[in-house]
This record gives sequence, structure tokens and C-alpha cells, in this order.
Amino acid sequence: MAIGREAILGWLDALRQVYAANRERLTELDAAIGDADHGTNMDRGFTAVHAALAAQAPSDAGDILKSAAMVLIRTVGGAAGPLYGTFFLRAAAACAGKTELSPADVVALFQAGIEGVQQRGKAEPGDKTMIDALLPALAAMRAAAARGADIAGLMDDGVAAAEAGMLGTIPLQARKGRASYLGARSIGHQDPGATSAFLLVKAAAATWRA
Amino acid sequence: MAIGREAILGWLDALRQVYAANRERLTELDAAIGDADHGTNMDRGFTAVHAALAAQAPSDAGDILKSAAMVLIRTVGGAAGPLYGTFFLRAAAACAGKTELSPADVVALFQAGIEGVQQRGKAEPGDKTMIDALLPALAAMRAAAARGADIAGLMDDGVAAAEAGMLGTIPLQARKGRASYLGARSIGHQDPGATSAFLLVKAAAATWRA
Amino acid sequence: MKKLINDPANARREFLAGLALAHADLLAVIQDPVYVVRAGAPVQGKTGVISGGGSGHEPMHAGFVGRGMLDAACPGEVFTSPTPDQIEAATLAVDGGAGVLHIVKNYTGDIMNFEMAAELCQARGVEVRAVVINDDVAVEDSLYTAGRRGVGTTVLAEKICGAAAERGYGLARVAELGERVNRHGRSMGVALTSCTVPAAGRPNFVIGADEIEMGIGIHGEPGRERSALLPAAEVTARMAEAILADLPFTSGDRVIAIVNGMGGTPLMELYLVYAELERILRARGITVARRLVGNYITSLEMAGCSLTLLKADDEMLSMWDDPVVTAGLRWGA
Amino acid sequence: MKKLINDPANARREFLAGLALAHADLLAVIQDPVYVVRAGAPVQGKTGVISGGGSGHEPMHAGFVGRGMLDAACPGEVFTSPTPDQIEAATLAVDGGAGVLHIVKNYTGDIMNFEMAAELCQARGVEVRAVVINDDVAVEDSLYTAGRRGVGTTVLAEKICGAAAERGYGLARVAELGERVNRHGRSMGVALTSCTVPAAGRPNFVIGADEIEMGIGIHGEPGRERSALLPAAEVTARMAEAILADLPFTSGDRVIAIVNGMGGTPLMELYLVYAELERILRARGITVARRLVGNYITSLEMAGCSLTLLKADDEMLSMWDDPVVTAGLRWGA
Ligand SMILES: Nc1ncnc2c1ncn2[C@@H]1O[C@H](COP(=O)(O)OP(=O)(O)O)[C@@H](O)[C@H]1O
Ligand SMILES: Nc1ncnc2c1ncn2[C@@H]1O[C@H](COP(=O)(O)OP(=O)(O)O)[C@@H](O)[C@H]1O
Ligand SMILES: [Mg+2]
Ligand SMILES: [Mg+2]
Ligand SMILES: [Mg+2]
Ligand SMILES: [Mg+2]
Repeated sequence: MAIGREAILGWLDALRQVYAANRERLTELDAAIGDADHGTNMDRGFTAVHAALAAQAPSDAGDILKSAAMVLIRTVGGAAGPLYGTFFLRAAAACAGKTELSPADVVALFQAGIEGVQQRGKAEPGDKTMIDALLPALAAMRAAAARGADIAGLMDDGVAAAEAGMLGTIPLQARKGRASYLGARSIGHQDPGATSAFLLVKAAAATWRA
Repeated sequence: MAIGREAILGWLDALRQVYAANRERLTELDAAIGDADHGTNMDRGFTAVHAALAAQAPSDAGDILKSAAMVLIRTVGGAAGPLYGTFFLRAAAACAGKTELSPADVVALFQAGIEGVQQRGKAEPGDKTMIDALLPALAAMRAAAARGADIAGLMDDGVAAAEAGMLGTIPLQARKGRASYLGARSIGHQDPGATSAFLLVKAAAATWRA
Repeated sequence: MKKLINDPANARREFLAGLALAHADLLAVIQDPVYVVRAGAPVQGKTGVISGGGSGHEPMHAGFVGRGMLDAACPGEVFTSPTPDQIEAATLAVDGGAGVLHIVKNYTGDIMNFEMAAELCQARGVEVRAVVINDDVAVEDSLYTAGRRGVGTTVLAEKICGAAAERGYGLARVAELGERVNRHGRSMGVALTSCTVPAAGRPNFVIGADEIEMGIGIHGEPGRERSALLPAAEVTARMAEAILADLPFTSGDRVIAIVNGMGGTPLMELYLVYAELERILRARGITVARRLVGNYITSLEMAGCSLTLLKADDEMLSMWDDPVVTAGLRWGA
Repeated sequence: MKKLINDPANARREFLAGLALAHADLLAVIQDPVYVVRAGAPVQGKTGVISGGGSGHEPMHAGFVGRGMLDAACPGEVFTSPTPDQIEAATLAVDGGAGVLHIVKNYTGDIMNFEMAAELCQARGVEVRAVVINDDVAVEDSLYTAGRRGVGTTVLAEKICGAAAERGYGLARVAELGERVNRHGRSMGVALTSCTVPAAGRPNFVIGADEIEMGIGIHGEPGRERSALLPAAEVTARMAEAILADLPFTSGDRVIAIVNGMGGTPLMELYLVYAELERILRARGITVARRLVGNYITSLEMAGCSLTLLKADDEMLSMWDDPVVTAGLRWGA
């Protein structure tokens, strides 16, 4: 599949469905080590993105991502709002002027987005945050692209790495975000943001495979 | 047993023990159709009566009952405080000047006390109150005394009638006191005050039998 | 039972000790017999205004002691009417020679204990009048009940009578005003959960996750009727309709409204209910001239709320606006 | 889940509609983007003071909007930081030309959203300073946490900075005062029960009938440690000791103290805890110069309480005593 305007819209639409379907699950994960709002936040944000784009979607993939970012920043709140908002803002910039994304462009999109999350949140690997799903995904995608993988292939690798990273948050003690207040009691729980980040990568892979 | 100063003190001491032992039961009955304090109220009151009499008991049975009444009025509160306080105030007056009570005097003691409760609370038979245990007890005691029963005998009849009256409150709809706010929902519950009144008569019978 | 207390038997005393420490500028606490009295009482020549009832309804009544409201409060044990000696001592402590008004909620125990106290006070030469509050429309005022319970209108009567006494009204006029407030005030409550009396140690009633009790009082007693859990709009409408039909309130009326939390209800929810209530009133041409939204007459940690409406005349509104300086209600100073 | 709401998705909007109706004299509510603004804002030449955070902590912050305290509050969804557009709009609405102070509680989400808003405001030519409150001694301020949470000291900072701004202090001085308050304020909390976020529909955590959570925050997150249910004296002592040792507070200090209810705690219990706290402080030679006992920074219907102590200097006490006219805090006017 060629990654252009429709693929980006498809991804965002898939995210709306994915976060609606995983609303309770994400909120439950957040209840265990946080404040029980992550699922609601993500669902509210991507429902709003969908509504905004349904009303009027820009003609350019980059502009679509930018308008999604702006909606997320205005509707998600909490930690996730600025972090995912920044992800899509930077991803939008990485797409600027492109009508179709090559495998390298897809890697660049994620790289820009993930760097934005890092700059905004200043989390390190192992802090038990969404970074623990995102950074391994990026590394895997980069490696696959370097091997000449197509988009479906590099996304598959990204998904597998994100999933491992997400599961890898379970034994960690949180050092960033709300879960860090629990100290050692955060150990043994999967990070909600790492889970939503895994879903973000997985939805792209699923949408862009067709 | 001759009913004099010691028998009156014995009765009050028995009441302390009886209400301590039935504290939870009375409070549970009150929780169902009232405000869950009747057992605590009775226990607090008779514990205070005991403490006051242990510190200094008057030499006269009437004065003992009067000082018990004053303590109850100061410590029980709620509906039960004025009602039982009045019971003992009037009972004290009925004993005034007597060193030993005949069966007729015992009937007179209860008659004065129960009339006091009626005047204070204005409940009618069937209103689902302590009156529904007390009035039948009084009638039975009077009938037994008229038959020439001794104190043990007339108290036994009083206890049986009080118990029947107490159980008879179960199917009644309350028309007085807090339980009346429940309307038909008060039906099917035994009245806490009728229960404490039954215990009052029963403790006298048990103490005065020896 | 989970409570921030030490021993249930000492909870009243220890709570009042904290009240005294926290509000030494406003009031003093006397422990034997127990009452809370306004700093500087008695005020010579001023009509005294006192109230009392079981503890567990805070801020009512102890939190309403101070300038412009109560001269004294008599807190009983939790949910238990105070005893006559408390009320007598409080009455004597606040009598400035002009007599003392007793504001009494209509419960058998409260009525009897205040009556006994009034006899004691009169025997001591202090003039006493009582206003009995019986505003709860959930209870029929008939031969088949002990009459209507006194609930939210009590707060309004305490504020309004307190202001009148502060202005120099004599006992008869303060009492007349209190009776007028009672005649024009109506309330109803709903519970989402039960409360636990400390000495009892377990909830007063058991209620399912999808049930509510309509028409509750303030003592954790079950209500008139158990209903399915309903949206706030529907709960508010049912209570408001019962209240409005009872007086009845009609178009053109001005009211003082209370949306009162029972102790365990988030303020968010109370404001949400207030929005529903004001919408209903506006639709009927009734103006909310003044209002309170918050915890004023509670039932320990019960979740739920009550609505109170007072059809207010100019005198009541003017008294309402007078300064009040208490722990639980404060403005104008 | 039992709540007096209609639809969780509308709870914030409907609660704010009620707030606006109930306090039209003090504030207005703007719904898109959502913020609560003091009547008559902006005040020309006055430093603006605003705050914000998730809803569910009422009266904080929306209940502290009014004269002598906040010029605006930005309520997020329940327990969810507000978004930058809300904060930006509120900042612009209250800027009287002297700049605006943001009082921010130290949570990752709050920090990031306020930072993004500050950038937007500065781009619009409005000077913005932020004071970050991080007073919760239950959390270590280390590389292994997101730093200490902001809890009860926020209320004190809002009152004190609000008074300073009202007196005409410039932005830098108000911010300096806010930072001083934060440096001298410490808090800790305990939960007896969990709360339920409306949209989540079930309690945040499960806790046994004989357990408490020591060191909780205000978002229903579990605490640092689960303990057996303890008497109030012991719970108070543990929290007070953690707080006192941290600053440390020492003999001769004067403090402003808050015994704060988490939303589902009877006032009786809060006063009882206050008595324990004052006893502990007196024994150490610490004077409680001012205090609040009640619900000020809540966690929906959670049962429990938090203690806050501020080592106060003369300027802070003087600002504390200045008039304040808000829904949640009112005196001197
Ligand atoms: N500094 C950070 N950097 C990256 N991710 C973070 C950071 N802080 C928190 N997160 C992520 O945010 C998630 C929580 O998001 P959410 O529940 O929506 O916000 P909040 O914690 O404000 O309630 C966490 O599970 C974590 O993955
Ligand atoms: N008017 C009355 N006359 C006689 N007994 C009454 C009356 N009202 C209430 N009672 C009795 O009082 C009992 C309740 O006492 P208690 O729980 O101590 O007081 P309260 O109802 O004030 O909490 C009831 O069970 C009933 O038997
Ligand atoms: Mg969260
Ligand atoms: Mg009772
Ligand atoms: Mg009672
Ligand atoms: Mg949150």
C-alpha cells in the first residue's frame, strides 16, 4: 500500500476504533498505578480527531497529522495530551510536502514523533513510560528499513518490538509520571502509556498492510 | 425475696449487665427502622447509673430510683432518655417512704412508671413502641396480684406478657417515633424500645426471684 | 468500620475539643454538660437563639455558633438528641435577660428533651420559646407518623432568627419569624449509600450498587422508598416536584434554595444538581434569590443530597443577607 | 458506580453550569475552551493569578475564583490536567497588562500543559511566570520520581498570592511570594477508601475493611504504603511527624495548618484530627497561627484526610488575613 493521504486518514480512524475498544483496559491499567483516566483520555482525543477530520480533512497528509495533533492537544489533557500531541506535530513536520511516504519516510515520521515525545517528557528508557514501547519500535523499524524491508515489513518489526517493550515495563519501577509516586509498588504492573503507544504502532501496521 | 433497697439496687445492676449484653442487638434492631443508637443509648445510661450508685447510693429505695432517673435523663438522650427517665422518676415517687414493697407496691411502681411513659410520649397501644411491651406487662401483673400471686409470680406473668407484646410489634406499622417515618417499611421489624422494655421487666423478675 | 476516630465513646468529646481549638475566636466548648457557646455570651439584652440535636450532622449545629446565628448549640451523641441538662445549661449561659429561642427539629427525642429543658429553664425564671422545624415532605404529617422530620429548613431558620436576634428583635418576634420560616420551607433528601454510626460499627442499611433511597432523613434511617439508581436530572426532578407541590410554590415566588450534601458527596455533583434544580425552578417562574450549595446538614459520610426551598419574603431575605461569622457560614464580615 | 451525575462525559460541563448559576456574583464560566473567570476580569494593572488542574478536587480550584484569590481557574476533565488552550484563554482573559502567575501543581501532565500554554501566551505578548507546588512529603524528590506532588500547599499559595496581587504586587513579587510559600509548605495524606472516577466507573483501588493507604495523593492513586487501620491519634502522629521532620519545623515556628477532608470524611472526624494535630504541635513549641478544617482539596468522594503545614512569616500571615470572597473561602467581606 502506498502511504499517502488516505493511509494517514485510515491510521487515525483505526486509532479511534482501537482506543474506543481499549478504553476500559487502558483505564484499568492506569487505575493500578495512576489515576484511572488514560483510556478515557485517549478515547476522547481520537474521537475528537475523527470528528474534526470528518468535518473537514486537509488535502495534505502532513496537514492532516498537524490538525490531529492540535485536536489532541486541545482534548486529551493529562500527560498523554502533550506527549501524543507533540508526537503528531513532529510527525506532521516530517511529512511536510510529501504526497507519498517511502519506507524511509515512514521511519522518519516515527523518528520525529518519538524524538518529540522524548524532548517533551524527558523520559529515559527504563523509566516505565510510553518511551519503553516507542524507542524499541523505532530501532526495529530503522533496522528493517536498513535491511530494505517494505513498509509492511518494517511496521511488523516495529509492532513486535513495541509489544516487547510494553511487556518489558511490567517488572520496572516507574521513575517518570504519576506511577513514580508509588515507588516500588509500581513494579508488576504494565504501563498504560506504553500500552497505548504499542496500540499506536500496531494500528499503523494493520492499516498500512492492506 | 423482700423488695427493699438491695432488691432495687440489684435490679439496676442487672439492667446494666442486660443492656451491656444486648447493646449490639438493640442497636441492630434500631438500625433496621431507626438510627442505630438504641443499644448504645441504653448501655451508656445504665453504665452511668451504676457508676453513680457505686459512688454513692441513697439509703432509700425511692431515692435510689430517683437518682437513677436523673442519671438516665442526663446520659441517655434520644427518645429513650426522657421516656425511661420518666419511668424511673414516677416509679421513685410510687416508692416514696416505703422500706419494703408488697406485691401491690410492685404493681404500683410499674403502673406509675408506665403511666409516666404514656404521658411523656403519648403513644397508644399498637403504635409500635415500648408501650406495646409495657402495657400488657402491667395488665398481667395487675391480674396476677389480684389473684394473690407473690412478687415472683406476678413478675413472671409480666415478663410473659411483655415478651408477647414485644413480639407483637413485629407486624405493626409504626405510628410514633422515628420508625414512623418509614411508613409501611417499618412492618416486619421488632421495635427496639419494646425490646428494651421487655428486658427491663425481665431483669426485675430475674433479680427478685432469688 | 473505617473512621478517623479513636474510641467511639469519646468521639463527641474529641471532636468538640478540636472545634474549640480551631475556632477559639468564635466559640467555647463546655464539656459537662456538653454545649458550644458563642464567645462573649451572654449578650445583654439580646434574645438568645440556640439549637441542638445529635452529632454527626456537622456543620449543623455547632458550626453555626457565632455572631449573627446561634448563641449556643447542644450536641448530643451521634444521632442522639441532647439531654435536658445540656439544653438547660446552654440556655442559662446565653440568656441576656431577653429570653431564649429554642430551634428544635421535629423528632420525638428532640422534642421531649427540649421540653424537659424548657420546664427547667422556666423554673429558673428564664423565658423560653420553641420553634419546631418540620419541613421534610418525604414524611406525611398525619396521625400515622410522628409528624414531619426537621431537616434543611433548620439551617435557614437558624440564620434568619440569628440575624433578627442580632438586630435586637425580641423573643416573640424572633419566634414568630422562625415559625414563618418553617411554614414556608420544604425539603427532601436522597441517599446513594448508608452511613455508619461509630458506636454501631456497621452501616445502618444495606443498599445495592444500583439502588437509591428516596426520601431519607439525616440519621441514616432508610427512606420512604427504594428506587433504581437514576440520573441526577431525574433524581433532582423527583425531589423538586415533591417539594414544589407541597407548599405549593408558584410562579413569581422568590426562594432561598439549598442543595445540601449528606457528607460523602463530591461538590461537583452538588453543583450539577444545583444546575438541574435552577432549570426546573426557572421553568416554573420561580426565582432563586439566594442559595447554598455544599455540606450544611449532613449524615456522617452518607452519599446523597437534599434539597430545601424556602419561599422567602423581604424580611427573610434581608435577615439572610446580614453578616454571619461562624465556622460553617460566613459573610459580610 | 453511584453518583449524582447524568453522563460522565458531560459531568464537567454540567457541574460548571451549576457553579456559574450559583455564583454569578463572583465568577463566570466559559465553556469553550473551558475556564472559570472572576467577575469583572481583567482588573487593569493587577497581576493576574490563575491555577488549574483536573476536576474532582473541588472547591479547589474553581471554588477559589474571586476577589482576593484566583482570577481564573482551568478545570480539566476529572483528574486530568487541563489543556493548553484552556490555560491560554484564561491567561489572556485575566491579563490586566501586568502579567499573569500560573500556580501549577507538580504533575507531569500539569507541568507540560501549563508550559505549552505559557509559550502560547508569551508569543501573544503576555508575560507569564509559573510557581510549581511540590509539597507532598510522601513522595521522594529524587531522580526516581517525577518529584513531589503538589497538594495542600496549593490552597495556601492561591490565597496568599491572590492577596498580594490584589494589593498591587507586581508579577515578580507575587511569584517570589508563591515560591516562598511552596518552600515552606509540606503536606501528607491518608485514604480510608478509594474514589471512583466517573468515566472509569469503578473504584481506583480495592482496600480491605481494616486497611488504610498512607501517603496518598489527590487522584485516587494508591499511596506509598498500606497500613493496618489505626486510631486517629496514631494516623495524625505519623503524618505530622513525616511533615515536621521534612522541612524541618522547629520550636518557635508559627504555622498555618490545614486539616483537609478528601471529600467523604465527616467534619466531626476532621475536627478530631485537628485536636490531635494541635496537641502534637504544641508539644513541640510550634504555634498554629491560622488554620482551616474542612474540605478544600478533595479527591471526589474518597474518605481520608491530609495535613498541610506552612511555616509562615509576617508577610504570609498578613496576606492570609486579607479579605477573600470566593465560593470556597470567604472572610473579611
Ligand atoms: N515524562 C514522561 N515521558 C513519557 N511518557 C510519560 C511521561 N510521564 C507519563 N508518561 C506516560 O503517560 C501515561 C499516563 O497518561 P495519562 O494517564 O493520560 O496522564 P496522567 O498521568 O496525567 O493521568 C503513563 O502511563 C506514561 O506512559
Ligand atoms: N412517643 C413514644 N412513646 C413511647 N415510646 C417511644 C415513642 N417514640 C419512640 N419510642 C420508643 O423509643 C425507641 C427508640 O429509642 P432510641 O433509639 O433510644 O431513640 P431515638 O429514636 O431518638 O433514636 C423506639 O423503638 C420506641 O419504642
Ligand atoms: Mg492517568
Ligand atoms: Mg434510635
Ligand atoms: Mg437517636
Ligand atoms: Mg490524569
